[in-house]
Amino acid sequence: MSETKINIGPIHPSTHGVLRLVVTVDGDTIKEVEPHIGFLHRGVEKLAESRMYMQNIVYMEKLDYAAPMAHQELYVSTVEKLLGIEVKERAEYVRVVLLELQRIASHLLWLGTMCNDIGQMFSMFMWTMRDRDMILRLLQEATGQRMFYVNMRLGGVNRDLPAGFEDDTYKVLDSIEHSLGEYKDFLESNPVFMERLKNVGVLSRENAIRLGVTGPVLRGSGIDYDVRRNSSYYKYTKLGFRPAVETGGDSFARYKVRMKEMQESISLVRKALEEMPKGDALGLPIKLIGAVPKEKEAIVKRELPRGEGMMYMVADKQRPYRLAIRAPAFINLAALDHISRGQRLADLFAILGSLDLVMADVDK
Amino acid sequence: MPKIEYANLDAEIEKLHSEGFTYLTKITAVDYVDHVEVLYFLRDIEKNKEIVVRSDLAPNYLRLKSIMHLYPAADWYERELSEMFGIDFIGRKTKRLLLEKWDGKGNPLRKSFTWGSKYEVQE
Amino acid sequence: MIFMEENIAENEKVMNARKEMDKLVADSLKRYKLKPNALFVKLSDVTKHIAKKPVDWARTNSVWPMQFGLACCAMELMDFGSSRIDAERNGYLLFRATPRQCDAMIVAGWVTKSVIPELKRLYEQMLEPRYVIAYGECATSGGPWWESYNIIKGIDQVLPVDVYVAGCPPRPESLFQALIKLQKKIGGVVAKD
Amino acid sequence: MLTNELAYSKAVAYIMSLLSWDKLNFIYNFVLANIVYGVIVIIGVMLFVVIFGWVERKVMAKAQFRHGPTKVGPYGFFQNIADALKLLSKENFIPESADKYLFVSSIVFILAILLFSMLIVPFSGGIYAVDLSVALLAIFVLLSVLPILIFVAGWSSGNKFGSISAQRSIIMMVSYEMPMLMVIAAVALAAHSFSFFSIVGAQSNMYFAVLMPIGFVVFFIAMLAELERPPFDIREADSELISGWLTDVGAPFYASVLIVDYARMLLGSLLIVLLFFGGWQGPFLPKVAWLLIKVFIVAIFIIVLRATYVRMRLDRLLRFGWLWLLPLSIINLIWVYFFMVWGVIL
Repeated sequence: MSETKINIGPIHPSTHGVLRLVVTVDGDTIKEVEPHIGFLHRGVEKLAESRMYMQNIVYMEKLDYAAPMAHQELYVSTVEKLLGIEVKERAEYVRVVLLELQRIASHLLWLGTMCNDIGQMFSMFMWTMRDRDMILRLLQEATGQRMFYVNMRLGGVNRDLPAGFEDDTYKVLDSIEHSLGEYKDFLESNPVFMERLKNVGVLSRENAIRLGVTGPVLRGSGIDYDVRRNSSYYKYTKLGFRPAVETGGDSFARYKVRMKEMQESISLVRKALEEMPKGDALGLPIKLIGAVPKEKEAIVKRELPRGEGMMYMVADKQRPYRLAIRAPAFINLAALDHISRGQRLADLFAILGSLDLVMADVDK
Repeated sequence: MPKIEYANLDAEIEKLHSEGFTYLTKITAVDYVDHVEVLYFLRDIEKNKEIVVRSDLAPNYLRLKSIMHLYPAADWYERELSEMFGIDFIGRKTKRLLLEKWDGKGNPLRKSFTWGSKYEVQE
Repeated sequence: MIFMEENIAENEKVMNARKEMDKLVADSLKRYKLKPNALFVKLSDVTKHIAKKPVDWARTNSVWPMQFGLACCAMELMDFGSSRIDAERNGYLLFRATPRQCDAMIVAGWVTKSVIPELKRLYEQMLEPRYVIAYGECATSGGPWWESYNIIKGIDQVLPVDVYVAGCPPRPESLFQALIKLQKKIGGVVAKD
Repeated sequence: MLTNELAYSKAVAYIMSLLSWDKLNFIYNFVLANIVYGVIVIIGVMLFVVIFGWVERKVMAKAQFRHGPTKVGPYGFFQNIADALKLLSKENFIPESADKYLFVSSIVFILAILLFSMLIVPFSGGIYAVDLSVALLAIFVLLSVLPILIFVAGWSSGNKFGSISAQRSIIMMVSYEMPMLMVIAAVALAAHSFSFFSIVGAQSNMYFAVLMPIGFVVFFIAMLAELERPPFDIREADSELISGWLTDVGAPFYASVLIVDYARMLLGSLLIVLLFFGGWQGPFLPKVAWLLIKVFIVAIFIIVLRATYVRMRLDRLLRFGWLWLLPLSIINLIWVYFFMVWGVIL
């Protein structure tokens, strides 16, 4: 049969950000997918080497712009480990609340855009963006900004949670929990939606480990690995966190993992708000000069919404000598070629949606 | 984890792979002007154990054996390192540049790469 | 202080004089409206003159933005299209995918050197009355990456830009205001084309 | 010299014999009546296109918790007119790699065929252009020509995505045409003829939708695929093929495609109402009002479907068409035959 090369261009309605996929297609089945990346490459690691420690927060947030809070917190905890600063008791709970809210917002964004990619499910995109907007307004109430918060300080947060924050959060969480239930019934009773996701883009257990994928893609293939429990930072285990694991390995399993994670995050935020101790959660103000690193290097791992993020930082006098960032979307995209072999062309976007990629994360 | 000699780096990785460290998290390199240090972050998913394999490379002889046959995940990491650091990996099939049409010459993450930034660290 | 007051009074006198002069010129122009020399008027000019008002009305009231979300501003672009700040109220039909049927190209995100050829090609593919909105600091002047080796500092080095929107990322409401300003510009209220 | 004068006079005599007075009178009546009716239909279709466009955007917006166009005209009513006028005023563009004449003519033909098929469909007892005894067949001959024209337009647009979507339009046509025609056969069997008037007349005591529920469902789904409404808009699959055969269609042509889109929806809902909901029969209101109310209800139902359903994949549609729609339509045919034999209907 004639093999044609289709170039799904960098600007395409369903490749989020800038990603060119050169797909060699035999009839309707995909032979090979070759992602071309680098359209958003701006050399974050090189820029970080010429900035003071706390000047780099702005860069770190723009790595994964669907969940800026997570990357910023990952960077700040690396610097804390380097300078040997302890995080305050209440600040840990405040960070858990803000991180989990950001995870729900990021998963809602994923749900909306994936439904939009699969078919004309435009209304699903609108509903989820409406819910995500509620959370963004909550985070704005807590930190003062909609997307790029820059509110993490060494050892704590720059501003404690405002007065009426608890009951606002409870209201928003109740409405999101209610709408999540609606989305679940609405989508899973919809046979056309199920056809587009069931056993499409299957990733077996061994391949998932060999290909090194992370996050919901890994847990969707049956591997029970979640940084929040395995390296138990910020008392997640005390808050009763249980990772969501599915054994299906196809796009539907990844969808179910993320829906469960949203449910898990909602209960985490509620419990964290209840058990939050009194006391002060403020971190050190941003002081550029005079930071004396205690250790030579620091490796910190966190569970970002898209997977496991890791930062390896080597200390210099005032600046990071070298900052290596492990971006989850980078390796998930590398696995796209293996997953989508033999699938149909129309399913390529269901797989791409279920991998939940953010291109700024991939290009660094 | 003490530093491994450059010679028996591959044997060490094979040994670890057979021991169960089948998950590769990241391969990075750090350019200390007189030598370049390469780090392999390996992990055993079931027993939740981590290991960092390090070794030094002479700055003029930046060659490494590719471990794609053991860890297919290493494919993109090695291509990124070859563009950012100029380390070329032996035994790789695809040679295509990972970062699309990046017209800059040289390897950005080496300390020798300067692009006239105002904040440049003057050694 | 005295010196200051005299200056202010002086300025006002000059300003008033200038205003009167402008009014005089406007009145005279209105009376002797310059008629085009009717003999050699092409039919297309006539129809263009007749159709000017309805076409302007149509062009201002239906601006179809094109999807060009590159990076974090694309998130705010999505919020702009979603339910809270409903873009369709003002007629901005949501993001036709092909450049052929769109009017305004909203460049949202930092533009690297590798994206410039795509940016140019998509701009050329749009049909004639086309406009460009530089949304966010990265598109206006390179933003926080102004120093990176792979970034161009602002898309006005590549495309003619009509409206700039400041902010990193600017709120969706500011994109709404930018599009209203663009509509005024199309309708010729703010500045003639 | 002599011969041509003779020929000349013979030709004049022949022409004079053609234009005898009563023939002239007939031509005059036929042309005048139909031209006037045609103009009224075109104006009516344009009015419907504007109303449907506005209703669709408003209903879709309401389904998504937002307002839809509100600024242009009262409640955004003139938004569609502004869109169409703006599209017409943009630069006309035919891609250089396209086959110029084929590309332009196919888009114009699609619009022409749709407007032509409006003449065959009667609007109410009194208002109709021509009462064909085989009106139903004529309509579906025209409707099945459309995918072929879309194939020609997509293929001749010279764009890779256009040609892929053109192939899809032909593959898709195969799967839903057959069940639709079987259901029409059942309807004609129940009404003993193909003309709309007898079909509507036959539904006086029992709507066909009640008589053959299976046939109605199959016809509705097949009509959705014919109208390219989601969940079957595979030809213009936005996410995969950018917008299928519309990728290289310049702005002015896109205006005509918009008109075609809504005119087809009007035609589809009109057919569903005439064939299954007893066209213009209703107790108090005048005939045309009943027809319009039913058409609006069916159209709004089609629009709501667009807000809630995911697009079906091409091979799923083929399997669905062959394994489900076709057997069901055959069962429906047998079901109607039994009713005919037992003489229950009339």
